[in-house]
Amino acid sequence: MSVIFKHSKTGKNTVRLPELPADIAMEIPEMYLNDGLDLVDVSEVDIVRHYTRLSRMNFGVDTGMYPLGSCTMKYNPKINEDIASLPGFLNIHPLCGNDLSQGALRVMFELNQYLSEITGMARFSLAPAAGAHGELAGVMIIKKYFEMRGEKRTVILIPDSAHGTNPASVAMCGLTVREVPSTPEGDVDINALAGMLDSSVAAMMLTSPNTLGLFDRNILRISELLHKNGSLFYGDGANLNAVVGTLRMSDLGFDIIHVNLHKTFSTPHGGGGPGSGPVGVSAELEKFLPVPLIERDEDGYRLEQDSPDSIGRIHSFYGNFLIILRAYAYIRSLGGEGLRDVSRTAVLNANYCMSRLRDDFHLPVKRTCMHEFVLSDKDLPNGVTTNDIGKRLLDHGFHAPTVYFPLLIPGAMMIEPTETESMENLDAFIDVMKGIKKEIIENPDAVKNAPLTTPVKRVDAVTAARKPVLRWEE
Amino acid sequence: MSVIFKHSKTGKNTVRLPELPADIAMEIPEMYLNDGLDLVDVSEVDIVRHYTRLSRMNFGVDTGMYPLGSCTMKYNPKINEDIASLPGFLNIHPLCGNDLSQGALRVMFELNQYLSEITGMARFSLAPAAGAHGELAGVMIIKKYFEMRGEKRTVILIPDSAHGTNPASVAMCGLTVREVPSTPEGDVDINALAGMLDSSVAAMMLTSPNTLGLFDRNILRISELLHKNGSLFYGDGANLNAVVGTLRMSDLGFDIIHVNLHKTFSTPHGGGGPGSGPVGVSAELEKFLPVPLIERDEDGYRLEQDSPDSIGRIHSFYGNFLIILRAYAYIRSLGGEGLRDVSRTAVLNANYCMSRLRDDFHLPVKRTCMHEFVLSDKDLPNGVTTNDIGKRLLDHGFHAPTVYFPLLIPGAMMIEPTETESMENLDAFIDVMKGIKKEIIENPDAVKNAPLTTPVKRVDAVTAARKPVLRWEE
Amino acid sequence: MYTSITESDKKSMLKSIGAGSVDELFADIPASILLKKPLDLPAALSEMALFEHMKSVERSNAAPISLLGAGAYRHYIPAVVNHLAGRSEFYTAYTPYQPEVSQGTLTAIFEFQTMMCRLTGLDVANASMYDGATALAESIIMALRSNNRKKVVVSDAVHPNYREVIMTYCGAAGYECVFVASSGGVTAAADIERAIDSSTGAVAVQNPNFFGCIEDIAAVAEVAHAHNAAAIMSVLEPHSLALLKKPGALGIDIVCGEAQGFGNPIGFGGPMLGFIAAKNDYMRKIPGRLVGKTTDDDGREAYVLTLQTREQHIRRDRATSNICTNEGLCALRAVIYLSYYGNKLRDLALYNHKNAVYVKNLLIGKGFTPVFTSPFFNEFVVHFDNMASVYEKFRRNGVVPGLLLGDYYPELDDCLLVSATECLGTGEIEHMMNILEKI
Amino acid sequence: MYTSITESDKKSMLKSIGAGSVDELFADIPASILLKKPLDLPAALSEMALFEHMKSVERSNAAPISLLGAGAYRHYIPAVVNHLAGRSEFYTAYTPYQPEVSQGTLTAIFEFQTMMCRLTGLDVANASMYDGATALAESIIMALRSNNRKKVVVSDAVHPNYREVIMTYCGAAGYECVFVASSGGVTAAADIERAIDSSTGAVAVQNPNFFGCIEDIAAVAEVAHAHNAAAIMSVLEPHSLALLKKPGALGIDIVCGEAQGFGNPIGFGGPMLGFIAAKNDYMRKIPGRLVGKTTDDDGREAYVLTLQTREQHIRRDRATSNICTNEGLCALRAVIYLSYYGNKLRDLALYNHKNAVYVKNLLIGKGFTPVFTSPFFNEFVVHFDNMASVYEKFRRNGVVPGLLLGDYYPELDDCLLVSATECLGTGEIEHMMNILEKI
Ligand SMILES: Cc1ncc(COP(=O)(O)O)c(C=O)c1O
Ligand SMILES: Cc1ncc(COP(=O)(O)O)c(C=O)c1O
Repeated sequence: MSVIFKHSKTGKNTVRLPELPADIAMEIPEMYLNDGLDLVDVSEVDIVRHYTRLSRMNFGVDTGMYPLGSCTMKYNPKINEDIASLPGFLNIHPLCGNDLSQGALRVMFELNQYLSEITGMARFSLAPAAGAHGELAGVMIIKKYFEMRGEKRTVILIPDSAHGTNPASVAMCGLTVREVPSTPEGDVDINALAGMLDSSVAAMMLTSPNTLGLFDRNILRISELLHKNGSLFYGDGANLNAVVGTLRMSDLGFDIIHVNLHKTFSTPHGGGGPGSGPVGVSAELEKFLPVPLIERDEDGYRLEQDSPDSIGRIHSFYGNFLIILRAYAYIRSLGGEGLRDVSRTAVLNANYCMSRLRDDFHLPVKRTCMHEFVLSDKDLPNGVTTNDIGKRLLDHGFHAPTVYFPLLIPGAMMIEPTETESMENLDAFIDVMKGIKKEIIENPDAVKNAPLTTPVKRVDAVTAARKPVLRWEE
Repeated sequence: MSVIFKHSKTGKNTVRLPELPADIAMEIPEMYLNDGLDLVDVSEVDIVRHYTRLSRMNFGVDTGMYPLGSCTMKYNPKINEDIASLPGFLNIHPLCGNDLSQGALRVMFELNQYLSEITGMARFSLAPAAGAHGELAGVMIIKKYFEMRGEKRTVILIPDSAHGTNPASVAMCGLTVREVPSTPEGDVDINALAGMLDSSVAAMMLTSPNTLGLFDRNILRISELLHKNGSLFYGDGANLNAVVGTLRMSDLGFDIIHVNLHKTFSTPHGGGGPGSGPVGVSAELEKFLPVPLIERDEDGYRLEQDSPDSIGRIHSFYGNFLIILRAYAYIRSLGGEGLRDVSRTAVLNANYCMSRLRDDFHLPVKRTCMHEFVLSDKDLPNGVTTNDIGKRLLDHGFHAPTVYFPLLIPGAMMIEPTETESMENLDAFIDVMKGIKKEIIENPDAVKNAPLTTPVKRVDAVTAARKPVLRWEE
Repeated sequence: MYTSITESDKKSMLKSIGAGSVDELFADIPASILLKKPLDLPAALSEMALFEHMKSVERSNAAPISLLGAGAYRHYIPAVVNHLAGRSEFYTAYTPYQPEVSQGTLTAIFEFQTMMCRLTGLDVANASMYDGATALAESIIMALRSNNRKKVVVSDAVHPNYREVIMTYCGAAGYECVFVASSGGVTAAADIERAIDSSTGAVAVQNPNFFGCIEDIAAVAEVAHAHNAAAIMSVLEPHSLALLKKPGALGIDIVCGEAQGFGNPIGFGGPMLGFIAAKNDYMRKIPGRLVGKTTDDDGREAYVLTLQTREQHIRRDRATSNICTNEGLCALRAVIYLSYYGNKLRDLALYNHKNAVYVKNLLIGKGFTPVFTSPFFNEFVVHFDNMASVYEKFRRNGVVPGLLLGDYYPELDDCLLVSATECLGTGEIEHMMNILEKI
Repeated sequence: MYTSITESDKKSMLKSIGAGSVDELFADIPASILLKKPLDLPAALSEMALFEHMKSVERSNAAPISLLGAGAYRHYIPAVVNHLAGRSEFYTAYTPYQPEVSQGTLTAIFEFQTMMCRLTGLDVANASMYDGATALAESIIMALRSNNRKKVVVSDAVHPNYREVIMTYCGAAGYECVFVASSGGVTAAADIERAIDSSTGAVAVQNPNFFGCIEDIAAVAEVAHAHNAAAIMSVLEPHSLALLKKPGALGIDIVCGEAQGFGNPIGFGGPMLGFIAAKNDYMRKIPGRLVGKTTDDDGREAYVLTLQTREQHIRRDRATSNICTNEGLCALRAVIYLSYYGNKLRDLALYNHKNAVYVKNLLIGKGFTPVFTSPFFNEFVVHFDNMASVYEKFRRNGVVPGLLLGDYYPELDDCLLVSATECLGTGEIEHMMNILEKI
């Protein structure tokens, strides 16, 4: 049975509804009312079996190593799930007033402080519901900053290695993206950059470490060039896991950053969200942060809506509180030393895997990596591709790396083991990768036809896009 | 990786322990202390992955239909799990005193009343932790009853179809089991029974409906014979699901019964427990019930330890409270009508399956069944056995029936669909059974080599018993 | 604490790497910026101490009886929702990029899309948006991009926070928002029409609107279409969809909003569950993920992310939106919730309405006056002289009786927006009435 | 409510059966006893109403600060335990009769057996018993059956409830229990020896005993063995095993008891987690399920229920016990718990001991006197004149400071058995001391 609708039959649903306190007349005129629904009619047992079965068709961090580069698929501590299930957090209404929500406000206020301590940024807004949302807020701040200064700057520079959300966020603000090339060693081409800087450049967005898993060796120089040009420097902090506790993003010269709580701070990714992407700024830019802010005074914590230069509101309420809460708990369980250990172990694990796989697969940039590294399918025999390798990994109980990203490395395989994998797991992964390499040479079809042991075989995405079927029809 | 021990390596466990309030000296002399443990040294991630993986090697009611006869593997409502996770129930200490545990005592008191209403027995003890424990208490009551009357009766009659716990419970009380034969139609052989009754017979234990899934047509006569003989009549209520809300066990003449909350009242079986097997008695036998009892007066509910004729205490505390709680919630969610619907649907489902399978498999007793029915492997071609059929069912996502029980039907397959299976599921099960029948004829090896799609193939139980390895050794 | 590389592991790993120490791995970072001491954060806690700490923080939130709605609704969450969405294969997965090991998430999202289409009467629904406000903002942008116009006309009976968010988004994107005053608690089509000009590409209303009143959305659609503008309806209390006529059938082009009420807790306002459903014309313009039905190599039914050329990771600065991570797990919760109630969701919606009517009548009995006469779903506005003091009285007695509207609409001073769902029990209602007794 | 046979299903099913109505299916039951009207039970509740009801019942339990132990111990349960034991494949499975689809349960039980062997220093451990009391009763019966004797000598420092249970069991089975008075809080080997005669087949003590004191179990084993009797040790606070020498190494033949403290809630005293571990000699005599290691048809490691000829379903009246359903899920919780702490369980045990010492010293500071001088693990007995009134004072202030012993041991009137685990926090201890302040 594929979808829940297939279990549907009139009369199967025997759910009992609560009873009304009295006989009450309906007050909505007939003309507004529908005459019944066409959702589904199934039993509770059907539901439990169906979604249990679906869950078992999924791969998650709890089922195995998930080296999906740029996504930081680390272990999500169970205690944080329990904390986020406490009724006093689940049921608190965002409009109940400051006095009744001191606990929630405290969590948000303190997490904001922790993020400042961790990144060096003066202040954060926790409103962004994901990384891209944080970027959008960041670009809005950039735009507003120059508007207020009366400068007409409409260009945002973005390296060719950037994540797609960077240019997309810029476009949503009506600004223009200009792409900065990288050197063969994976740094920003600093000469090209220098040549692009003029009075139209509002800012540059840079992911640090970048999406090749490398720390840009010219980063302080880049920051200098930008600031000299009167431009702002935006840091995409999605890869913070590599440097958390080891350095502060502010020390790299960033004026604005966002961080992904659903990566570095271990909140589960939920099969696509919810996440949380706080945006943090330097002291000079604080006044532009989205409203509301959270303030503390003798009476306790309060929401502050009044911020005349703010870019405005960007969320129905205050952001993804229950995700924020998990990140808060995570930081409290690790402390400063623990966070430093995160980045050091993440970097150690990645370099270990790289050192053991570089002879088997093409390593486009041969440098010490940070928390992740990129291999490619260049020079593989028998027409085997990155996609094939990813699929074959699934057969062995590993998730695939991020594939074909970053775009500047053709056939990229971006591998991020994270710090929560043990050496045994890394070795198992490495052995499987080496085994696949052997298969590519000796029995390429085994790789090209993979996966064979997954709940479904290779899925036809082409037909799906060509003749889209986007909802179930009986 | 098979067992958690395989993940063990010195130093992997990084659990942080709480901190002591002060520097406190140890007061136990060295001579008593060990010098370290040899349990295991693994990380939290190891644990989560290992037990998640193990869970996925299990079949449960939530993964599919579980027609395991005599076990009543019905759906276990999720809300009852939530109720049994409320901290006020989880954390209440059994010795905290009546005034502080009124909620728990109320649940036990009221469930006792509900069970009385449902079965007609005057009173229950909820102390037995499982059905067999209830039986044991029941047999102790029988023994004590005759001791107090000064009668020396040492024989307990048990039909040949009985569950193994019945004779075993009798033996634990130092009494003697005598087996009563059944007629070919599955009733107790009433003539044989009459011939066995003498002054040594303390009681007869009868499962009703019996383990063939049949309602004994002579049951009132049996009860009459026993009582005329001065013997007691014990009802094994493990199969109450067939008649709950439809009749009262007391009306069958039983003086003592036990019921399995983990069957009829839907508490999950936990992969082997915990269960709960309350023992209920007629008014005359109340005074023998195990202590403590729960009483109610103007001050509320209280535990009563004082009961001079009681058989005594049978549990460290008061029984499996958290299971009792789930059964209580189940009864409150169904009410009288709902419980009646349980038995009627359970019986309908069983008869439907029987009607559709009787032409494909040997049906030893051809009568309307109750909540379950028994097929056998008699006359199957190509040497295929009941065991093979059970294994083949696993390949199709169904649990096997209870096999080779009851003992009086060679090659028995005892099928209990329960009321929570939909007609679609019953039909799917029937289709698979019919398909297996076809395979038995056309391709018997497919059945004999089954299962093929399960986490492991057929398991070698013979070697396990011959050379027992009962703990892990590196 | 969640790492498990032992000291001996570290040694052999460094050896394989060819590095003498972990510090060496950070050699690309200028020494000047490497932190010299650990971050100044509270000391690490044991799990037990952490849980105690968090429970004490939790307790500093109050747990009042709440009649607050206004975009975040308290509905009973059936036990199956937590149990099933709590299966870790669901919540520890990433976005389903590898369909062969993500059929669970993909199938569930496909079902969610289907159910949202069925509830709205529209053709395409996406896999979720951040929340109702950004769903509205992105719907407006989608509509304006589609017909290449610059202006959206929006009812002022749209949630004030939502209006702020669309101003933020439209402002940044260079679009103009024109607000139309409601009258008598609803938005007159004629008033909308007056605000429309040739540059208007979209009209947006909320239904039930911020006051809980039911709008005449058929008339709104008609007037929008008369000017070749898209008709957008935002819905914040999704249970209303189960009782009212399908907006798609009434001519609405885009229904967007908030589906938190379907099986998701309020959680201080987040995560929420934004969604967009639209007519087929928008299929290639809709923001966010879409799951499509297809087959695998063996020809078996399978699901996959599709039409990805709309999205940022392919289209970059020409994508339909920048959204990447969305609210997938909330959508999963919603689809389990919707399966649980199924077609009985209408009965539940009716229960909500009647419970609200019941509370309203009791309040009228206590001297409150209803402010609007238009029909409402499960939320309504009442007036009381010197409302602020009654409000404080309620709060002191553990009840938040609703939302004071004076801050949002000065003309609605002394007015209270009251929401009653199935969760508002008779005991709670009695308690409220007893408080009023003493006034 | 949990059925889903529709009216039309029913019709076609009855047709297939050849019956005219469901009533016909009950034709074998004498009409006289078929119930004519539904049972008189409270009306069925919706899930929401049920949950509200149960929460109100829950709230009528108090949630005091508790220093009660005495066989049921409050230990912090790491989050992983609930999450993993809450996987429904575990808890909705039956006893693992079909090993091919039960490797999860089987492997976990095998691990549990292993860990219990490692903690006790013994060879064989079973898959669980109902609770500590019945585990002791069945251990005694196992020992007496093995050496064909009739009498067991038991320390009176065994938990009073346990002593009652073994009397019930032994009485029914025809065995005799002789109790030996402890002195100074411990059981002297000489006193035990005096109670032994030629019919004595077993000696049983509890360690740490009911007073929390550590017994000299090596001496107990020696004296038992000198008379060819089995030495049985019951342990109720299983964390003590992590700190003290392995009883198996000290000569104990059978260790049985209660492992609830390993990851299981107190739950008003049930379900508990009884266990029995014993020397190899008892392998074929031990009650309950055993899981053994073997291979499948492909030669892969696999686990299976084994030595089933001991059990009731094969041996019937000659089985080693009547136990069938046990406490499997509690054993699963225990093994997850033990994996979580691993070898650090010793540190946790030490923490327990020290916290208890800390509390004891504070109480001494407040004028309480320790009753025994023997070393204790995490439970101890203190005396205070007119203890009852102090006790009431504590209770009125939300603290149950322990168990009054007068009811159980008249000579220990005004004595209190106090247990302190890692869960007793400094805040709680302070609160207690503040209460004493005011006495
Ligand atoms: C480098 C980078 N930037 C931005 C994002 C966008 O974050 P989100 O998916 O939370 O919107 C991601 C995540 O995929 C990323 O890897
Ligand atoms: C008929 C019958 N009697 C007794 C029992 C024993 O119940 P329990 O396993 O709860 O001890 C069972 C369960 O297997 C049974 O089916």
